[in-house]
Amino acid sequence: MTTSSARTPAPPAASTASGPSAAAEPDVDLSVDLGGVTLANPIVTASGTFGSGREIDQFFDVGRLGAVVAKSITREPRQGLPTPRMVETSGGMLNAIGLQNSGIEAWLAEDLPWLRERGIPAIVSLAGNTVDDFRVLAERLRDVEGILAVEANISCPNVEDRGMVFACRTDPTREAVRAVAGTLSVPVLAKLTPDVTDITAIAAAAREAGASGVSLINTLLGMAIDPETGRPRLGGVTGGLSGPAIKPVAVRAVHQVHQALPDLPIVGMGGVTTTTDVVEMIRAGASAVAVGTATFGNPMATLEVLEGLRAWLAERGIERVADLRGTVRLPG
Amino acid sequence: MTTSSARTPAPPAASTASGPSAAAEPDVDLSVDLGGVTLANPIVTASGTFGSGREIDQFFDVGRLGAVVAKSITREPRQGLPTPRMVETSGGMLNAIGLQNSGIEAWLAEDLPWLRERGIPAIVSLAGNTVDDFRVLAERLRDVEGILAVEANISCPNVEDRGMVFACRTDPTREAVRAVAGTLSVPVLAKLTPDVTDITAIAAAAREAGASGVSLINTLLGMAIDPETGRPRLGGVTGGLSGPAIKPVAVRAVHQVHQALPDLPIVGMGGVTTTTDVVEMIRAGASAVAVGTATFGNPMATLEVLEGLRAWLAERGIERVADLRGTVRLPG
Amino acid sequence: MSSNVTPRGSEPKAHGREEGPLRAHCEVLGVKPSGSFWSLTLVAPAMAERARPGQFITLAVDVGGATLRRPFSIASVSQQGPRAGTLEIVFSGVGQGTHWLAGRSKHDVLDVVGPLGRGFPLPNRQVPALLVGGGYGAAPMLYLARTLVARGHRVDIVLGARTAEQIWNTVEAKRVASSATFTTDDGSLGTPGRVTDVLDDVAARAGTEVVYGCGPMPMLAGVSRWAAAMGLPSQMAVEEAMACGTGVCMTCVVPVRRKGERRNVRACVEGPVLNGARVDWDAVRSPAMAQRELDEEAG
Amino acid sequence: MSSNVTPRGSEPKAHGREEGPLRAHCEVLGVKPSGSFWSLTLVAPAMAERARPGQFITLAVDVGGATLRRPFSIASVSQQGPRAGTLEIVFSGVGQGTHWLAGRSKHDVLDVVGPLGRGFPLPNRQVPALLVGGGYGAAPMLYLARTLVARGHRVDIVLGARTAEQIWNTVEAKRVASSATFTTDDGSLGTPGRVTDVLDDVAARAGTEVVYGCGPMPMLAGVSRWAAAMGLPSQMAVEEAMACGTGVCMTCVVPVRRKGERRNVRACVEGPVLNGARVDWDAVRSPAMAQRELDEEAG
Ligand SMILES: Cc1cc2nc3c(=O)[nH]c(=O)nc-3n(C[C@H](O)[C@H](O)[C@H](O)COP(=O)(O)OP(=O)(O)OC[C@H]3O[C@@H](n4cnc5c(N)ncnc54)[C@H](O)[C@@H]3O)c2cc1C
Ligand SMILES: Cc1cc2nc3c(=O)[nH]c(=O)nc-3n(C[C@H](O)[C@H](O)[C@H](O)COP(=O)(O)OP(=O)(O)OC[C@H]3O[C@@H](n4cnc5c(N)ncnc54)[C@H](O)[C@@H]3O)c2cc1C
Ligand SMILES: Cc1cc2nc3c(=O)[nH]c(=O)nc-3n(C[C@H](O)[C@H](O)[C@H](O)COP(=O)(O)O)c2cc1C
Ligand SMILES: Cc1cc2nc3c(=O)[nH]c(=O)nc-3n(C[C@H](O)[C@H](O)[C@H](O)COP(=O)(O)O)c2cc1C
Ligand code: FES
Ligand code: FES
Repeated sequence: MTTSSARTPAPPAASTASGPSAAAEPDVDLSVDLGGVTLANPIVTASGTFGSGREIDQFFDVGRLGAVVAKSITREPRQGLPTPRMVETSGGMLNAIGLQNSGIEAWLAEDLPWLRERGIPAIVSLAGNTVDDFRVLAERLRDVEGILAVEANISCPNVEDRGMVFACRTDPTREAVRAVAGTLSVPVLAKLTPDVTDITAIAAAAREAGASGVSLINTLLGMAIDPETGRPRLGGVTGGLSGPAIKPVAVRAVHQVHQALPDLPIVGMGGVTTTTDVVEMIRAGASAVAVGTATFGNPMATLEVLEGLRAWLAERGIERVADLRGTVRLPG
Repeated sequence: MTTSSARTPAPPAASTASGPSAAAEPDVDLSVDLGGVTLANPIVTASGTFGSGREIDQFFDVGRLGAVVAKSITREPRQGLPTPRMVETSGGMLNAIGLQNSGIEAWLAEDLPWLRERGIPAIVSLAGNTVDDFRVLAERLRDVEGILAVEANISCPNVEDRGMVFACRTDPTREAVRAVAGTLSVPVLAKLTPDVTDITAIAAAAREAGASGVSLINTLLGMAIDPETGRPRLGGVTGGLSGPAIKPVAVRAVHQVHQALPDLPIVGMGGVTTTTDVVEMIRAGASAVAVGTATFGNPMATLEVLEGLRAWLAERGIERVADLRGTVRLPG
Repeated sequence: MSSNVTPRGSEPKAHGREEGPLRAHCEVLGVKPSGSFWSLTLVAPAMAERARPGQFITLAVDVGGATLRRPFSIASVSQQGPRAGTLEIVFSGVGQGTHWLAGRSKHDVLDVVGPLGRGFPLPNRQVPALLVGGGYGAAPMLYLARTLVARGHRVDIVLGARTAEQIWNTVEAKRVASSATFTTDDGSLGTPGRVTDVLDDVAARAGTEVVYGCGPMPMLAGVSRWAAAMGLPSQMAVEEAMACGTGVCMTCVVPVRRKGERRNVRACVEGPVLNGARVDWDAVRSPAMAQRELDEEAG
Repeated sequence: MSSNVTPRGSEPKAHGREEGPLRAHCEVLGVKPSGSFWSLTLVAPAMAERARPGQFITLAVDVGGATLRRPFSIASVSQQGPRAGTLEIVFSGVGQGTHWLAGRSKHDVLDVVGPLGRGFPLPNRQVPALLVGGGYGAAPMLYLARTLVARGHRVDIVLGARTAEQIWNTVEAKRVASSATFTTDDGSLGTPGRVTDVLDDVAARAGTEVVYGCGPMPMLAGVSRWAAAMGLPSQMAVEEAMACGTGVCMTCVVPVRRKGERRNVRACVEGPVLNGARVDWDAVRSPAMAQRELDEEAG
């Protein structure tokens, strides 16, 4: 894990100076370190749940967030899976998008320039089906400016390993992470799946291979069947479970990884919807917290938890959010 | 997998003749095979969620259920974990009981006789921390009469394997299952945890070692932290997530195991609350369906889904519930 | 929540009308049953001002375990009179969320996002328009009809449903349009059969030059195919399961042919109104489509 | 649900009164605020008939994502008069479920299970009884007081809370008991301080021979310790997080010493009323206990 302040882009104008109510904000230091880069605040977006950033910018200035994590992009454009692509479930939802995206070239040409122009810290998420995919994507980003960090979404099927997800086993995890981290100088976050026997072993493998941090958790594999027709409710048959239903699993995963690897930065996510959910994640060990499904129910969710967190800390006289990290009080 | 009708206890009087409304029931064959024994209907109780059977018998005749699966019992009495032992979560709950139970001798002396006297098909659930625990428990049951089947709850920590849960790895799964199945002549169901990378591999290992079927799924490991105090909300720090929140994970696990091992009987469970949840589980591949957390919200839940299932099948002209098993219609 | 959180849309506008969706907490003016539907009216002046026929809103519903909003087409807006600044939706009770909405009363406050999506493009010339609505899809068609008539178009309406009480507002349809034709599967109102059975006649009579539709996906497919065969342009408001309604989740896609390729476009932002000739209806896999297929399999 | 599903309890009784809990859908007679509490009355004749002071009911609450019932002590039952066949609970609004309950109105129907648990054992002899209630725990104490007074006991009541408006029904307490003493942390009513501060005086005056308590766990611990030191028997209605309320889940346990061993007993069936001298209060880890510890750490 290397630390270099040169990596940190100039503080985005939008996130410090703008906002109708900046003057009223209590004096709390919300900045957090994410493996060598500093975020103005710990609230980021979960990949695939915030579009390009522009859609939600219609509702509020997204430059106020710690960073925008883009939808995972692949080498080539992908059309994804057939509909239906979502099913609501108790306390959550299943999705099966199949990584529909316009490919890295379109993202660099259309989405990144907007983020840069607005000075919004951008974390790009990469997905691939082979180690080579990850390498090629990373190489393409090597000389691209305006990227704060890269998230390697290694929770996707590895065609060279019988379709088993990279992050299900330590060796493929190492190879995919190395392909990205060995190529780029910005911090690399490995995004892990909770559907494993021991997530701490996967996190350790990612770190060994050069990851600056981990993003926990991706969705849980789930399925729903229409009782009448017997058809899977998702075009893709199985899909990813997200939302408040999975929060206990996410908190546990963050806690386990933080206990095992206390120095490793963690972006915690999974069901975060309220301010106290953010506090819970940070106490469990998250350095930053991503909001995903909650944005679907409320386009203002990320901003609301950011402002809620600021107020929560101020009311309790906690001056630096970084001090809250890992403050779970275990018995005994 | 051996089949022997000698194993099947005489049909319990209570479940066929009694019930205030037996005459009004439509003519549907609800019987299912569970690895060589026949249940009068597919609705059973999830271990640890139905007490001894007597508590809920105050609300309705529990002899109407397919079977009562007892709370997991251990060699010696256990006092379990400190409170708080439960936290409600979105769409579900976390529990950390720590297998509190009065031990096998007390169960045989106090609980089994009541079930036998009432003619209620009893499935006993065994838990241990070593392979030897499982062997000793099974030996103790060898000559005990009135037990329909045994569930080996191998989703508990194995002290000989750094506390890792037996059902997390194939070898400990095989050893624990063999210790029970090699000792007993009644069918043995292996109860598996979903917290693994590949549940089909564990199910296959259980079958190899002599399991007549598998029970899917036990709870998911989760955690909750009090945002104010920073304390884990459970005395046991982490706990098991159950209830509707986990249903998509349970359906997926049942589906995966049924696709991989179509002949293996499965007791499906995880969040089942309504009649259509039961249908979904059976279509995914469950032979029988266990109701757990739903009984906490409604002491009548098991009976309601049983009667609901009967009506659902009758309305659709489905004469045998067994025909519904595995009838998910995959695309293509 | 913190008072620092001011949705953009609720900030005072210095430069007159702005585009784009808002999020607001809106008072319910009333909920009333009508046939097999409910009509719900909200006090939402800023949204009413921005709304266009074919756009929709999403409502948060407070029912067990639901984390997602429910989308509804805008059925009408009032800019003047006693109901000025209100917006109406018309819906049928299908599940938990819609039944909860049906139980709201005057003065309750709902969490609303809208107007969302791309509305019906209006023709530049005053051509005769044929509007086809199925079930609750009739309501946005009447909104469009009023808009077109106000702009001097001839409008002909065809509304279809399974049975009479599922046809929304025949009175209004007759009042606003040059002709109103009804079809029901069971023949309880108008012509027995489906909307597509009467389109030839109506179009011939009306001199139709453009076709609009809103209703179940199988109906939209039928109408689009008919329009294409007739060489008429068509604009269809589609319906797909939507998690976000704002364009960020990619769940609501509809396959569309563009430049020879098939692309999945987001119904919530690139639609819900799509060019009927471009949609690849054979590849649409909506639950309604799947149900239709099963019905057909069954006989 | 199918009409085949008849809860046992709702079947007609041939042999007079039966024991045990029932499950029923009960109409709300009314919900009214009082001080910082709500009182909710249900039409539940069969439960009212079976109920004993110290027992509780559980209510299903229809709030986002909740799958578990909420337990409440029975505050009163009416067997005659205009409210015959009703049962009352008194509660404070702490979270989603209790706020939802506070919003119910007359004629709403609630899903109720009860009466549950072991009530207060009544003395065989007519000894003077001291009843100590904290917060909403006062309500079941008044129910017990009425029962004891009807059986000819002398009853003295001590009610405590943080502040005056959290003391339930001082009027009733004064009316029913030989003496009623109030304590508040902030001194806004009665003696400033905690209930344990006044017990010596009251007991000396009243000649107390048995002690009953209901309220927060730290209070029950204090009262039990005081009773033990005085050589008085005590019966405490405890409160632990309960998933089922019917004895099947083992979440609600309280550590109790029996025959020299510590055993975890289920508060919902072996309690909620437990022998105060037997409970191992040092080992109780309720959230209230943990909060108290933190407060003490903080200063
Ligand atoms: C753009 C658009 C406009 C719509 N306009 C109307 C309208 O004007 N009037 C009307 O009655 N209905 C309309 N619908 C359908 C309406 O959104 C659903 O009937 C409603 O969401 C059902 O919610 P529920 O909780 O009652 O049903 P449930 O079946 O309990 O809902 C479960 C989930 O499925 C989704 N869902 C269920 N049915 C549909 C459906 N047909 N389309 C999309 N998602 C669905 C829900 O949003 C929810 O997430 C529209 C849908 C879309 C996409
Ligand atoms: C035997 C018994 C009798 C009770 N009697 C009364 C009474 O007469 N009046 C009254 O106001 N309250 C009483 N309580 C406490 C009452 O059950 C809780 O205040 C209520 O469950 C809170 O629900 P909520 O949804 O508003 O709060 P939330 O905090 O949102 O509830 C979340 C979960 O925590 C549980 N929970 C929260 N607080 C408590 C608590 N103090 N004890 C047990 N579980 C809790 C809830 O049941 C629920 O599962 C009693 C509790 C028990 C165990
Ligand atoms: C519709 C949808 C699409 C998603 N797409 C991606 C993706 O492209 N890449 C990725 O790494 N994670 C993706 N995720 C996972 C989320 O980033 C997040 O890890 C997960 O949803 C848990 O967080 P939540 O419960 O807050 O949504 C997606 C989730 C959803 C719901
Ligand atoms: C309070 C509680 C106690 C449980 N105890 C046991 C147990 O002793 N043995 C066991 O195999 N499973 C136990 N389980 C797991 C359930 O049997 C079941 O596998 C799980 O809860 C998922 O089903 P559900 O969502 O319907 O509850 C317990 C679950 C709960 C909620
Ligand atoms: S509903 Fe989310 S992109 Fe359309
Ligand atoms: S609450 Fe379930 S055993 Fe007491």
